Amino acid sequence: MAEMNMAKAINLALFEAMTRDDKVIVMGEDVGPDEGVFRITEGLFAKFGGDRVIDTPLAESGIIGTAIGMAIFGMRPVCEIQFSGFDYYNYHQLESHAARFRNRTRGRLTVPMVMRAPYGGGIRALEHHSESREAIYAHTPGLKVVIPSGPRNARALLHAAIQDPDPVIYYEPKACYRLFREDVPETMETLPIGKAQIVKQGTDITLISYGASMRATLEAAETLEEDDGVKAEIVDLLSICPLDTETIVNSVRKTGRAVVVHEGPRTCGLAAEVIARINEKVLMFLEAPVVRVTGFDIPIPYFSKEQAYLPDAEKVLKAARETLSF
Amino acid sequence: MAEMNMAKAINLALFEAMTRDDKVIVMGEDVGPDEGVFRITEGLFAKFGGDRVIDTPLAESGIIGTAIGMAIFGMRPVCEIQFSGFDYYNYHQLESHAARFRNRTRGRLTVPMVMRAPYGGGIRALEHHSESREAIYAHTPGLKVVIPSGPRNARALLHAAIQDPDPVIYYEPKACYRLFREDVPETMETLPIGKAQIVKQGTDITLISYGASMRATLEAAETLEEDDGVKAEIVDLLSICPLDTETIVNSVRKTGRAVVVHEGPRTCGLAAEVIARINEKVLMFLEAPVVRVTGFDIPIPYFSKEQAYLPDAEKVLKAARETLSF
Amino acid sequence: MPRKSIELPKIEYLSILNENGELDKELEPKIDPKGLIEMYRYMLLARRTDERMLLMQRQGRCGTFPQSSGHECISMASIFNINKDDWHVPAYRELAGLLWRGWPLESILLYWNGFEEGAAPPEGVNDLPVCVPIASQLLHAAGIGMAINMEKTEKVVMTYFGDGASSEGDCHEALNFASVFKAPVVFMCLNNQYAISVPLSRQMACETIAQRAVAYGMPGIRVDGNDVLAVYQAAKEAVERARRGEGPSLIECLTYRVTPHTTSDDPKRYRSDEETKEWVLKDALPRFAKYLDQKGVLPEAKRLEMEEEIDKTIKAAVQKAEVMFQSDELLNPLHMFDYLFADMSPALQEQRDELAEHFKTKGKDWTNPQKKEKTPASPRA
Amino acid sequence: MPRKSIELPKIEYLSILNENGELDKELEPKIDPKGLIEMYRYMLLARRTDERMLLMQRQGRCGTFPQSSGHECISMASIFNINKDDWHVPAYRELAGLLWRGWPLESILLYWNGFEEGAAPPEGVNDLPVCVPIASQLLHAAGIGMAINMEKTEKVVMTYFGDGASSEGDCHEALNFASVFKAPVVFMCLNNQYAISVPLSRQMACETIAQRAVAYGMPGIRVDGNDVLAVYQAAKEAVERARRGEGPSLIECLTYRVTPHTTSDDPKRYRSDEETKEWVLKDALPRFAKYLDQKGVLPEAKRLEMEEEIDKTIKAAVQKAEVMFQSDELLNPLHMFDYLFADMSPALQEQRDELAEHFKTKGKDWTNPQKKEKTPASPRA
Ligand SMILES: Cc1ncc(C[n+]2csc(CCOP(=O)(O)OP(=O)(O)O)c2C)c(N)n1
Ligand SMILES: Cc1ncc(C[n+]2csc(CCOP(=O)(O)OP(=O)(O)O)c2C)c(N)n1
Ligand SMILES: [Mg+2]
Ligand SMILES: [Mg+2]
Repeated sequence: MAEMNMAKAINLALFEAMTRDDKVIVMGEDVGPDEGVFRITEGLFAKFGGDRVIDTPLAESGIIGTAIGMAIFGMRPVCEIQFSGFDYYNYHQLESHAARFRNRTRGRLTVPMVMRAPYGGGIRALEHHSESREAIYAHTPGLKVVIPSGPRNARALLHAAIQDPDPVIYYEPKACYRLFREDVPETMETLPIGKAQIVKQGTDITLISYGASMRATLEAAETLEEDDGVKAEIVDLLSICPLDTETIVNSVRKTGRAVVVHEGPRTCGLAAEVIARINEKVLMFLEAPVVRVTGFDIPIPYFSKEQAYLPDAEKVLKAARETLSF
Repeated sequence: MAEMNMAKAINLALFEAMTRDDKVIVMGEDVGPDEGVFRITEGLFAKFGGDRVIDTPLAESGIIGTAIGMAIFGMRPVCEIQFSGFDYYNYHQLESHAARFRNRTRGRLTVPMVMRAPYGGGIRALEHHSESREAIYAHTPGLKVVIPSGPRNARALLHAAIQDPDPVIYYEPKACYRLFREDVPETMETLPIGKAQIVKQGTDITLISYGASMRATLEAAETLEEDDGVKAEIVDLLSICPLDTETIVNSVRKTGRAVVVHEGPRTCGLAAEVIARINEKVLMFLEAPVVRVTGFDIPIPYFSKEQAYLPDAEKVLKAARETLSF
Repeated sequence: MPRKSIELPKIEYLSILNENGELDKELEPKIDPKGLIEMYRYMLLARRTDERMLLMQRQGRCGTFPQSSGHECISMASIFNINKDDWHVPAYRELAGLLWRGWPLESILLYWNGFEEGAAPPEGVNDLPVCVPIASQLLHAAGIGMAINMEKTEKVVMTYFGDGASSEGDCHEALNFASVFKAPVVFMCLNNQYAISVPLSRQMACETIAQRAVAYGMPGIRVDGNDVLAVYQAAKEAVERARRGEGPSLIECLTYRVTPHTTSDDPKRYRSDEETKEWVLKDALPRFAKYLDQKGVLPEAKRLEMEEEIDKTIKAAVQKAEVMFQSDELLNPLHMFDYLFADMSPALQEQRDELAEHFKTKGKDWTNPQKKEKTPASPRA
Repeated sequence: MPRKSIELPKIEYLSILNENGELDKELEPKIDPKGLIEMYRYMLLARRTDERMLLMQRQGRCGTFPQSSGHECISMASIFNINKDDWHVPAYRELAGLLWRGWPLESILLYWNGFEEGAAPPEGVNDLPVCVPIASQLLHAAGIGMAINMEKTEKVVMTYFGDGASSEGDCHEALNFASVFKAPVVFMCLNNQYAISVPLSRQMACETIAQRAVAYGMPGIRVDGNDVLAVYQAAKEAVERARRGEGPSLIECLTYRVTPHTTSDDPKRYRSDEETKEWVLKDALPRFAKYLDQKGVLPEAKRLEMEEEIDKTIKAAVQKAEVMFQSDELLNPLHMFDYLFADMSPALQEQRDELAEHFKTKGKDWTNPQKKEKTPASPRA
């Protein structure tokens, strides 16, 4: 067991994956000698060299498009897009190709690749550096989407993503990169894609979240327990797509109440999908409307106001209390 | 009053808009002498000339990016993207710029432009020519999204879109272009963006849809009435964003049951958002889970199988009956 | 220190067997007779297949498709330079090349009839299928080239795009990535002077596409795209260069789209018949046939035999394909769920069950969706 | 008919006042003394502002920002050729140009401190704000140029991008659109030889960015980017050409990013100090100062006065801005909803109310979010 933060855990997973499989290569802007603008690729260039840790020209569609070719050829490219706010430049390559090659060739050509990108707000970054649009990928059939919330699951999910035979979007909650440390086991582990985790058992209300918003959710749950004597069950989705309907509905069937928390804009965001599935499976168990604590339907504001935009413990708490007293 | 199909009605709106405002220009691939691959720009090049009906190079980001510049300058560009399956190429220009200029300059610079694109399946088209991803735009704060369902509202909504001071995505259900005709009044009319229409009053169940799926929805409602004696209320959303929550929830409050119908993939699609809002506002009025009749979470299949993918009257009927007998 | 000119790489033009059938002996590449016949046969096979498909399309037995007639020379004379373990990344007018690489005719017919099965490359064929989103495939080619470099083998990639495609950002990024990483890729531009209705002069303001190579520090050449020998020669040099590890090349093949853009396009709207007629005379096939005849490689009698054999081949393939169009295996719509991922998520399984249930209750006969008539909304291009 | 070379447009290199301060008299542009002083003043103002902001950033009084020191010459000597009703479409190192165009220093400070208000161009200033998504602004510039043509006026657009930006598809599409539509746009490339850590040699395989003009049939020139006279002259010619309706030009200004990429970058990771030092000696400011001194246009004493005046100007602006940072008007987070559309939808009004309610119940003090300490996760570039 070693204690480390999420940045280190992701770095460790890359290191391990490259060590065990020489088809794994890392590519992106500044991932080489600079070791990534968040230092996620630290040590990789020194260890594996420029043939496997590739600084690309500044062109996101170029990065993803060439990675698709490499993956079809037999490599396992792990691409870094410097900030998720720039992955729109390559969305057409993901939608039209990465997501479709297996399907349109009836399984003959496959695209085992990963697109990593830091997402979300909270670090006082420049414009276009704080976006949270995982819902777009969840709405894109043929892509899997995973989002870790802590060092240990970050490492395990990245291994799962790299080993997956299909393209996986791996969004990293950048606000968590160096926010806290956690024990990470010596031996490599993976987590199944498509499975949520119950990180705290409870009976009164289900709090559903993922990524950076898990911090606010956990904090709110603590206050709920201490101040209100309410036992919240907390679901960490981990997989945004496929979504683990079963874990969600089982919990809501038990508690009858739910709050869904994420940073991305509200309309057509992940919370809407979670609510739709709750509606389909356990509507009659609901004691109150499911409440969404999400980013608003505006671009995340520039950093002087971003904290007001982001879900925080107070917002989750308020929503939970509303739900509980409905 | 003149009877015309949707293709003609859209063409008429373009003609009228260009006539009344010389800032309105039309641009895109093959919109000039060829008059558009669906002939939507028929007669425009002949009438308004190459300065205002502009054949562009083959580059979608180029089309939208230059249109943004023109709009800031003071023009009102109406861009045609040949098929919605290619508008991913320009999504970054829409998300990062068209949707944001007003907000990030506190109202100083604005982008009054329209992106038109034929969307959806049903015409036995090539791969990538049948997509329905309006939810991506609905999830993009700063863009309005409208989708007509018939000739009359097509013309009125396009006028509203062109006159709107902000960027509007205008998706055209290509399967409806020449499917049926409707009376369209002599005088120009507009429809307010953000308002749905109740196209049939009813008391037993609410059927919510838009665009091409309205045909299946209307057909199902007829059968429901004739065969089951059920009076369905039908909501044609028209505006995907902003979404007219009020009309939706008022109807569901009355009927207690709802089916939402669209072609796009299910996960994080528009139906999820509609359900989330029903949940938020009128959960306790629901007698049954809201059912989604949507495209599946796979790319729309190539044309030998597309009919099975698309919502049809039978699927809507089945869903409605399920809801009614819940 | 004062104003001075920067030295630029040379961009060439090459023609060997000109439109009047005149041969530049000095430049004539040495190709063995078997090879010459093989090239001609696949060009002819592609031409006849294209023509047959057009007929079928008019009879409602084939979907809309982009005709490849007039582009056989570019595809065939270039692809002929690569080996089985090299890679082929086409756009959508490379029918000759696909057939030569080993795609069965049935696949072609299946594909343009709306079956994904037609996009599955046959076992052992290192081809990507037809690519519809313009220019996007060029990045896949560049990526494959980069992977070849990692593998440290001498494979090459042959990829294709149109004059219109050259305007897309992806085209620029692909040429740039390939040149920066010295990827062994030959970029073949089919400059047929139109992108649907948009003529070259509205697509770009430079004289040639070949000169864009200057922007990437790679060799660029324009060749007569109806001259089998010139296309062959330029591609050969580019392939050899790529194999030597010297990186990518750009070859612009100047031709003309004598057909409509696709079976639903009407070129009368945007160009004159005269313009087209002029170019029909430059067709590669008769020019090449005459060369082969004069060389004694393929006398007319043999060529007529070949026509007959091809006719039979196509007939057989059409018959076979039309049986497949009706087969349960290919028509079963539930298969649409089966290839999304290696594994199926519970939610997707539910959706599959939902559709299965739908067909059960509805008893819908999905066995022949082909018969559904064309909707009046189909695009004209 | 045989192999022949295609004629290419000429690409030039221009330097007038070289790094040793030597002047090529024949090429020296005629700029009136007032103009020369004005250019120098704005370059100096930008330099000192940049330095002050760096200090503030280190003290936690400014956000991360990309330094513009070393790029003043390119911005200023080019923008000086256009008029108020012309257009300016910057990337993010054009501080000198923004100030000259009329952006108040406070706007600059507000912007890099996380306030959208700083991105609002002042009334009557035909500028677009700083653009973060690389190369995307070039299309806006091309579009403005196309609109100018529709208006049939003689306005021009001056736009800026980096060497890294030249790899983006949008850069290609912008150059192509501008050339096809003969848009009056001057494309200024700040080739500072790095895109964060990626050196030019990994960004492209061609010798110069100027030669990419060959791909668009437009004039291309490389100039010494630290030579005010050369940049001025090249831009002047391009602007005149654009006004004459002859279309766009590409000007590559060769310089070097002597600073880190942004305040959070550490260039030691990817390049040597020596390399940087060498380029520090080529700085445009002392070179230009010496020229102005020798010309008698701006003797040292006057220059020192200017330094003082600028110092005061900046101090006053910082004071003013720091009051604004604390103002309710600017800090009220509810304003984040107010500029999305001209009108507010009911659903958005509800979200605004939700946040208002949140602050009411929570009583959160949002008046000074500036104080929040930097999270340890901030990027290093
Ligand atoms: C990204 C994208 N935009 C638009 C289209 C529609 N489209 C199909 S072919 C074509 C023209 C292509 O022209 P060119 O590259 O010259 O190839 P050609 O068809 O002439 O061989 C267009 C606009 C598309 N398939 N993909
Ligand atoms: C589309 C996009 N991708 C990545 C980034 C992150 N990024 C910011 S600046 C930069 C390097 C830009 O290099 P260059 O164009 O040479 O300009 P310079 O900073 O050297 O002036 C990168 C990669 C971005 N802002 N936008
Ligand atoms: Mg073409
Ligand atoms: Mg640079």
